[in-house]
Amino acid sequence: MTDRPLALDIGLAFLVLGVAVWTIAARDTFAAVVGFVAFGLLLTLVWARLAAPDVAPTEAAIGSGVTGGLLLGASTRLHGTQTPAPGEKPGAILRLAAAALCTVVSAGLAAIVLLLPEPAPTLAPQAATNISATGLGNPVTAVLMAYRAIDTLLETVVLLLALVGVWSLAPDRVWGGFPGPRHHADPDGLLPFMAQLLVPVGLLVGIYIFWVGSVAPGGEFQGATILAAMWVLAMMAGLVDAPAVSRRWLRLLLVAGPAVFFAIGLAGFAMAGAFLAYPEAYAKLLIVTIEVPVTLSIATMLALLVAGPPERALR
Amino acid sequence: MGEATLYGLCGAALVGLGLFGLIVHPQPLRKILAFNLIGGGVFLLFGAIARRGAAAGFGGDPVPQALVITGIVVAFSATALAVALLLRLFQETGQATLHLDG
Amino acid sequence: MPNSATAGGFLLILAIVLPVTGALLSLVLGGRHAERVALLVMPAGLVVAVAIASVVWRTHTVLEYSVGSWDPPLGVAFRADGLSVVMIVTAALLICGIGAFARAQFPTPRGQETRTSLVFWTLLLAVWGALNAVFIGGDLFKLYVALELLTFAAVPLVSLDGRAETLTAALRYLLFALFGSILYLLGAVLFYGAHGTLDIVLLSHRIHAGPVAWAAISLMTAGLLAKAALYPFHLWLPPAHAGAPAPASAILSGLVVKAPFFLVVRLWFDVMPRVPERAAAQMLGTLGAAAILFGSVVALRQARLKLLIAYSTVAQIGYLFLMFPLAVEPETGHQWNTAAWTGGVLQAISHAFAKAAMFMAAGLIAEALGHDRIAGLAGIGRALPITVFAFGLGGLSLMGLPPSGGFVAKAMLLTAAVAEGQWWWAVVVLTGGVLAGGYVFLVLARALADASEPLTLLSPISPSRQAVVVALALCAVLLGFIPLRPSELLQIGRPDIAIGGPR
Amino acid sequence: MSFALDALTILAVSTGAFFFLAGTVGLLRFPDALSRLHALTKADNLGLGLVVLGLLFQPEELFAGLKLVTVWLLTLLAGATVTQLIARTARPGGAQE
Repeated sequence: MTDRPLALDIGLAFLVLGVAVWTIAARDTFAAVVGFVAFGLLLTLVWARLAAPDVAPTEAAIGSGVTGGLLLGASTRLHGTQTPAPGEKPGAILRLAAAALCTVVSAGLAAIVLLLPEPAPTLAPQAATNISATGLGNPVTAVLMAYRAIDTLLETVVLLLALVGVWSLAPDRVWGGFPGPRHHADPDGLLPFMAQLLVPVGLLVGIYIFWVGSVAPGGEFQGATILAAMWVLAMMAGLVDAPAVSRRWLRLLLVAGPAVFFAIGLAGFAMAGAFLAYPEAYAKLLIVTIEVPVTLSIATMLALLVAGPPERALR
Repeated sequence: MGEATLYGLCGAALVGLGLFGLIVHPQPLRKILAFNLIGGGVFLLFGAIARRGAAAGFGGDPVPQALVITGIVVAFSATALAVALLLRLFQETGQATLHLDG
Repeated sequence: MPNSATAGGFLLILAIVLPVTGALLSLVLGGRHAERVALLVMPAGLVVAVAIASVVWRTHTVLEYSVGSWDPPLGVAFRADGLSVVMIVTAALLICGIGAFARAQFPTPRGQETRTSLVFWTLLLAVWGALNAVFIGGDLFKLYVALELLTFAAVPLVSLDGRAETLTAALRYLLFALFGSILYLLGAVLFYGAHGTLDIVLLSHRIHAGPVAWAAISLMTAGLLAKAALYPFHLWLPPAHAGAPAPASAILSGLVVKAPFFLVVRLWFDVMPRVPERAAAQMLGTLGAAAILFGSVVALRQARLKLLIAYSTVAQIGYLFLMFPLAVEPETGHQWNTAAWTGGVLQAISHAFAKAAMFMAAGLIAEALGHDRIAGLAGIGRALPITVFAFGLGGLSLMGLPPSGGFVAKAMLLTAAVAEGQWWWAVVVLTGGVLAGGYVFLVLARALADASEPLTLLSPISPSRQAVVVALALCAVLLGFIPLRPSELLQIGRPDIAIGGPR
Repeated sequence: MSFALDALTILAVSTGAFFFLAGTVGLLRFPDALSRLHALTKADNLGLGLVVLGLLFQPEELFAGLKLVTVWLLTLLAGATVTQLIARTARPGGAQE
């Protein structure tokens, strides 16, 4: 580690803070969301500077990309409601008190950052010595799929529950129906043509990013986001309709990832004597066997989370 | 001061900024945005801690880095659920406010 | 070797895997199968819970299991101590009761899937899995994921009926919960930065009093208090718990708010057992006292039955936090008063049973009358005597009258307060009991009054559903028969300094 | 030789950066969504192209160069598609055709 941060780092840090201030201070909600997307992209650069090449694409794809898209869509639909009613606006005293509180929190955290012990405690050596048992080359993937696989497993369930929560908001009369409005392909338009061109390429890129994750930066979350983005694009360009939420294949696709994860985890009791343990000889094979359906499930969940609750009834 | 400390301080400032937004903005969408800013700050802090733990030939401690990936995905699910609730509320009432009598 | 108790470890894994895979299966099969899956998983889950309890009781040691044979700090461990066991069994019993009760409310017509029943049965199982994950989690980040699991399973239950006011309540609840979890995560991050581990046992050995530890634990506690709706973070709770359908209210008020409380206990008693914490404990107690007084007074002024019960939850949560100042020994600032500790935990479980029974009783009354205005309850005592009886039994626990779990819990808190000369907490406990008596009496007096005109019930209420409500209320009463002394089971897995209690 | 290459790189990357700057200013200053998109895509496609071109002058393995060009082509394609999408949403009448 260098002793002094580069000018680049200092500039980047100030840029991140500036965009964050913009996101909070902007009067117009749409402008604030645009600021947030920029914030996410700048954070991506920060992750690269922090030697976290696996986090950077996740931040770009999910933290900035999908989240940003979701918020942009929401701010457009909520247009006109975003000026607070007179009674809602906090008074000057509350604002001052809030500012004081938040300054204290930030200052305290900053002091703690400076107080953190030297040399820093780390699990990197342990992660390195054990990585051969997982057959993987990327330590972050080893953490996600082996050392702390239970987190990743429960996280896929978290995503699924969020989707169930979103679906639960559908009016009863359209339950089982299709999410979002139906987009129709404009036969003379450029969009369907471009989308037809981009979607297969994007799918390929998504699969590549997922596949490379076992040895190099990349992995199921980053790959799945790209797959999801392609699906959303195809829906918005009118190439395909969103699937009705009562479809059995859709439900199967959604739970396939966590289900296979659970199944192989339980098989670990028989194969290696513990839940989510892999016998060394088959570790990589088993991990990939889990990752493929998990990637597909996550991609489906992400795409459907963006699509929203059912709005059109089954005919 | 290394870049880890620098970005750690940056994360600390982001947490405060987001907290401020969460308190003073009455509109739910702005609150959701502010929550994401706090999240960004927390993850950045964790990333700085990971960078400090660079060892064994890794540029950073892989455990926190992996946890940040999990955290980003969880934060996204939270945002998606909150946005869906907000849009449904808007559909139902024509308003997007947390005021109970609104 | 971490996995010496593989059979026991298998049970711990099952406690999470069974409900969660059940939820997945409910979602895939859909329709009528969602309910069937839930009804199959319930008894199985109860058996697992009891099995875990018996293993822990028999061996008198903490059941520990490292997932994937990766030991902490690199891996994640599950641990079940006496406290976990008590909570797991409570959750299993309550979920089974609530499930049996909810069958009539969330039916599925043949050949057609309905939104509410699919969502309810799926999320009921998901809540259960998340609760178990919280109760046996041994790793701070794993617990964060479990908390989020719980949030995402609980929030949609609030807005199940899709009315604007419940949507507002759900959104508010979600925003509070997210605020809470991000603060919790921030604290966990600081712990990792200082000590290089997220495992609770390893942390407790490495931790020492200092700015980092204080900042981390303050942030985590603040976040958890927001989730537990302790005064002044209670704003979101009454509309959410009162607006949800009755079985969902029972889950939320009985179980879900106990999870963040449980984690506060974990943090203060397991992560930082050797760090003096007197001032902090007094502060938690003060907030608890404020919650008791505020919640009870506001409950007295409610016009709607479900809102009254919800505000009573705000008050009863306050009692839980009295255990912090009382369990900490005043002279040294170190723990331990085991009576206060047992009292606090007992309050958590007896309130769970009592409140679930009361919310479901209120649900039955609202179903029968078509409203839940307290002023219009006259005559219901004659029409639904069993339901009103169950409501009264639950009320005993809230007031702290014998025989009830609430009585034993509050008596133990009182004993501790008197023994340590902290009489002001005793005053709060007694005042809260009187106020609870006030609002329970308010409801019972109305319900038992004669109606001016004969009451016509909108829909008949099946005896079996009333029986479930009485059974849960009786659980709260039965807890009143356990001996009035520190529980041996709860001491399993307590750090050594706890043994022996107050000197 | 290497000096000439470095000079070319600096020239191309700086010009690219200038286009990015111009595009961003356009994004912030133009009045409506369509002209903002116009400013952004024109400048960014060209800007990124110039940056990639500049980096190609730095001799590395062939594969790295190919990757860079692929990244540029992908960005062009994705940018063009998404611009169409946004333009359609921004048009009066919106997405529901």
